[in-house]
Amino acid sequence: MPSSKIMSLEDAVSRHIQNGDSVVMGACLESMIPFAAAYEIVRQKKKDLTLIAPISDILFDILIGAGRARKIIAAWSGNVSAGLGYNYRRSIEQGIPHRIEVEDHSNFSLGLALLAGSMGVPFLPTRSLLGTDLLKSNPRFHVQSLGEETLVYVPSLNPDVAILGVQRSDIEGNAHFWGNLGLFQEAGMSSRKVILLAEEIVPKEVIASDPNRVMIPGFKVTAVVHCPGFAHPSPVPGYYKRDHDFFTEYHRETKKLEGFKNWLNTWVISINSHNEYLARLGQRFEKLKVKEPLFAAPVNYAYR
Amino acid sequence: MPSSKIMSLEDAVSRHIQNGDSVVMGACLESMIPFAAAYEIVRQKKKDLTLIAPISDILFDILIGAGRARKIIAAWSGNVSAGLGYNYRRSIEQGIPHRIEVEDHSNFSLGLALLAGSMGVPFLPTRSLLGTDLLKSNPRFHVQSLGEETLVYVPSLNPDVAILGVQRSDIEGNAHFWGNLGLFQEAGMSSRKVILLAEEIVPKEVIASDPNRVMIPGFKVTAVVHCPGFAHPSPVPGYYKRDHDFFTEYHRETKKLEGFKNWLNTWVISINSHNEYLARLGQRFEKLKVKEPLFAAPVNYAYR
Amino acid sequence: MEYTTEELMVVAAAREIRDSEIVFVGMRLPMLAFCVAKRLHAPNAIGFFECGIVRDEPPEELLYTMGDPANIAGASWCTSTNNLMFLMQQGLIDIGFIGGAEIDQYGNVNTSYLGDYTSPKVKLPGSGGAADIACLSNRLMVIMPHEKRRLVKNVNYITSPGYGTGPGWRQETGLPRGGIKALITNLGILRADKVTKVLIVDTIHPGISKEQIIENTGWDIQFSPDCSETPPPTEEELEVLRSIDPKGFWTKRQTSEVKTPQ
Amino acid sequence: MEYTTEELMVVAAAREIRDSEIVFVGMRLPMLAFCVAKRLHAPNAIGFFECGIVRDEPPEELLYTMGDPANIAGASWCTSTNNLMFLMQQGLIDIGFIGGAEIDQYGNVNTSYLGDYTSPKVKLPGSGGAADIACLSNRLMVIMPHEKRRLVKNVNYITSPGYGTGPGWRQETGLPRGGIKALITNLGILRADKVTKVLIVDTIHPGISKEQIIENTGWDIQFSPDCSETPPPTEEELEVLRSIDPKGFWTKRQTSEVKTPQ
Repeated sequence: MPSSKIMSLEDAVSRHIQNGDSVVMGACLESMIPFAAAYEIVRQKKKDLTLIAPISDILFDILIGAGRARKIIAAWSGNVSAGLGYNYRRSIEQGIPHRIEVEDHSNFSLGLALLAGSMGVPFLPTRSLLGTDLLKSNPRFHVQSLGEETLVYVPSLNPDVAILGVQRSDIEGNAHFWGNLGLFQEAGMSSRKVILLAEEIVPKEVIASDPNRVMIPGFKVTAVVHCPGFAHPSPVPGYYKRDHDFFTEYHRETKKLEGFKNWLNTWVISINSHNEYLARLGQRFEKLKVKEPLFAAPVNYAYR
Repeated sequence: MPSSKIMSLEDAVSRHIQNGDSVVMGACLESMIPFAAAYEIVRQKKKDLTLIAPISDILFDILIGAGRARKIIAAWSGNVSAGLGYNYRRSIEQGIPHRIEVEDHSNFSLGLALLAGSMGVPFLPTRSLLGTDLLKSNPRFHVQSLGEETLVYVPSLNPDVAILGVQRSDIEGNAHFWGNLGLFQEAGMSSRKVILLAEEIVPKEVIASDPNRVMIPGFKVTAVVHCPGFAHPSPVPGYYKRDHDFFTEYHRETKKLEGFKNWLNTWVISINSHNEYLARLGQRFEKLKVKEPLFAAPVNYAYR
Repeated sequence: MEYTTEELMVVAAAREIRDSEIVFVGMRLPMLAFCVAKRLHAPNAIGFFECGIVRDEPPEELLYTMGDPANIAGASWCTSTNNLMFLMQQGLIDIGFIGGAEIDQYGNVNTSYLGDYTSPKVKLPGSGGAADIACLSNRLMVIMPHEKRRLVKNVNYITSPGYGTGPGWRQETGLPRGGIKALITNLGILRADKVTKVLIVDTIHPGISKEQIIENTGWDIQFSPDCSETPPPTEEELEVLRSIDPKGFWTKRQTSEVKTPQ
Repeated sequence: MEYTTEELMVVAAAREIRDSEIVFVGMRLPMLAFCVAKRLHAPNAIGFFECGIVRDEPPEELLYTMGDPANIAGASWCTSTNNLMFLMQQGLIDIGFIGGAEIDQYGNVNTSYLGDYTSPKVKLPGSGGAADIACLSNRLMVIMPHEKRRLVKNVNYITSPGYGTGPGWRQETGLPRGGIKALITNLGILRADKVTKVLIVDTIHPGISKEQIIENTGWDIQFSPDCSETPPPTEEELEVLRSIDPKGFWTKRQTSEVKTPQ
């Protein structure tokens, strides 16, 4: 009875991301960032995208440099462990490859915007951002007095697509996620479509054995991609570590535009698929894989 | 280093619930309702309490009949599988033992009120309740036009105490909870004090082995009570089933005031402690205990 | 096959659920209706239980409350009440079921107070999630006994809004969608007139007369020009239903008058 | 014992954390400061990491980002970013750490744009959670290199508010609490004057002169009447710090000028 939502990464990006779409690209800040999908977006030359995330490490910088973004809605964009994002700077400061729009947020205000979208209300109130110039550079924020209090009304966001990574999913998109949540749940609940990248595809019974580990309902999921290593160079708890050197190298090699073009060609354009990417990483990725299991205490759902 | 918050049920109720307090009494609707704490509140004759919960089955009816409540803030009060709550009716219709105040909510509006309290904002907007007379009988709701839209602003609640049940906790109040959440997290995060009733006390390492299973941070917890069977006659997933007959018997026996007085004497007042209550249940409680384990699929938090 | 009125009501409710729909399931009869629909014509329907449970398979045991551990085991999602309400507020719930003490000609339901709410004659349990389902789902189904004191011209307290005071009322009130789709009673099925939004009789249960319905309705009840007989439960529907509630706990097979199909 | 400037800064930051406090931990130096405080004078301190992690034990490995799996294993809570921000909005966070590109005399921090934000000279990464921490925590700590181009009279874009334009500004703006408690630089520790809310020098790091501070500050910097020398790291503090960051990745023991205690 259950209809499979399994498809290839190529198909998921091709069918479910349209030019001009707003796309949440990872919502957990520094971990479980869907780099494999970003690379595929570059290969398929999707354009005019509005990229949404609180912090997605260098993923935004890559897509901006590759000319895929029209706008970003974010709290922070750069290279978390190494410093600034040079493509982001080149775009805003010099219009290379073109100047993107920026909708300034803090982590909290972006969290509230996606939560408002999840809730189905036009805004949520907060006491944060009062006195900041985010209220000027992002005119969508609205300051409201309420009796003796002052609040900022954060307008809702309902992205066209959320691309989210999970440890394991069944073929219908019921999935288990563990680790820090960031804005994972808010991103999935607020978006019109959800593309899941999963380290493993497991039988439905595995997911149903622990329904508290599910973060968004399967019926919200549009496509499920079996894509081990999807987050490299970012980490997936229980699967592989962060490739710190990859971020350092990116920082060093992309300082100049020519360097970024070389980097992009080496790691994205000259590569035809995610499997080829993993093959190019070779032993480097093997070394990142976790070797010492650390299991959660058993949980009993017995009912009779 | 970690300071234990373990105390007896008697001490937790005596020290941490004051006359006149607002108290969330269970937040999961039909399961994991802290009946043991309600009985102890009756024995200690705490009074003028404001009881808060979306639905807490017959717990409210017992406390109302025993004269412990000044007010209830709830979406529903009765006997879920058997029908109406006779003490609730006697209180409102006849002032027996005294007339309580009612602050009418729906499940969603109460969820939003506790969420607003958790968030630290004065209200949250919703499209629910428009056109209902809850907006009249509970004047704390506020209808607001926003452009072409109309919203209800639900004012926040920050209860004095939340009494919440969990499957297992460490001595500091880091706890694992599984099953339907109801308003568990919102109740814990919004309340000034949290009293946890736990089926089991486990080493800190058990809880730390699965931090995604934690719903409220240990530092929000004021007291931890080791109280196996705390939810009887309501169920605890993985531990014991619902005692359906107990609810049916309560319904039958409390139709008349005399009958309720007998019931209360039998099951609460003539009993000195939760252990005596379990002893009175005897085999009846043993039969409710689950016998067929049903374990969640393993989860690996490996990081090296 | 013989069947009880409650069995007919469950089957009628089940038929309102279409395949792949998301259903906000109430307890008792709607719970059974959801399970029957899942097993027969709506295998991909998904059930929302407001305590924080989503299921795409019926539970393995008969439920007495939606929070029974049998409803948690094998669920597709265990989450907060708020998360489910959020999705409903987004407009993602196709159909929701509620019960009630009173309903009026416009499908407004009262489960709060009989008499003035400041000093009521009878205090009812309250909304639970019913007000939310009536405000936010796409189609509202109400299941109630058909009695003159329950089907009244105007309720004096609206817990769960139907069409309020008539056409246009929901839009004016700011409600984003929805409205009562059907009232299933032990005598028939009522639906809102497309123009006036007043509940009229769509089908009459086998063995029930128009007069019985008129006598037991508190307003000047009208009958649809297409008014027909409610199709009785099929053998297949009854078999499935009885496999779910073998002792007839919710469908009163022990206590209720047993009907013979006409 | 010899130590680097970064080590001194970490130790100074650690000393600001009191026992049992809830700390919104930033990356790099604040992360180390939290661990040092936990091991020494604040064993019951609790760390909030905005990606959704709460810890009451330091992680077993040096972190490069707060989302490293080593930070998740053994955490006391893994949850959403929003849940942690909610608790901060309630007022439950005692102290929060941020960095910045520019800071002004009132402790306002800019991490967004240099120059007009509509056509900036330099685009900086943005707020992350810094604006939230500056608005909502009880005490804000800022850690920055002490340079004239960074410590400016007025920032032209406030990402993370300090005292705005001076006394009373936070209240008028509607901020519920907070304000900058200290700015820790590589030259000294600055704190807001109680009356004027302008940052003044509270302590000067060993080996640094007042003139160096004056030269490297973009406003007419004043010194507290009680201005003293920053106490150098104790042997115990350094030992603990080096056990956490044995290679000096964040404290630049390989690259930075090494100081001898005075």
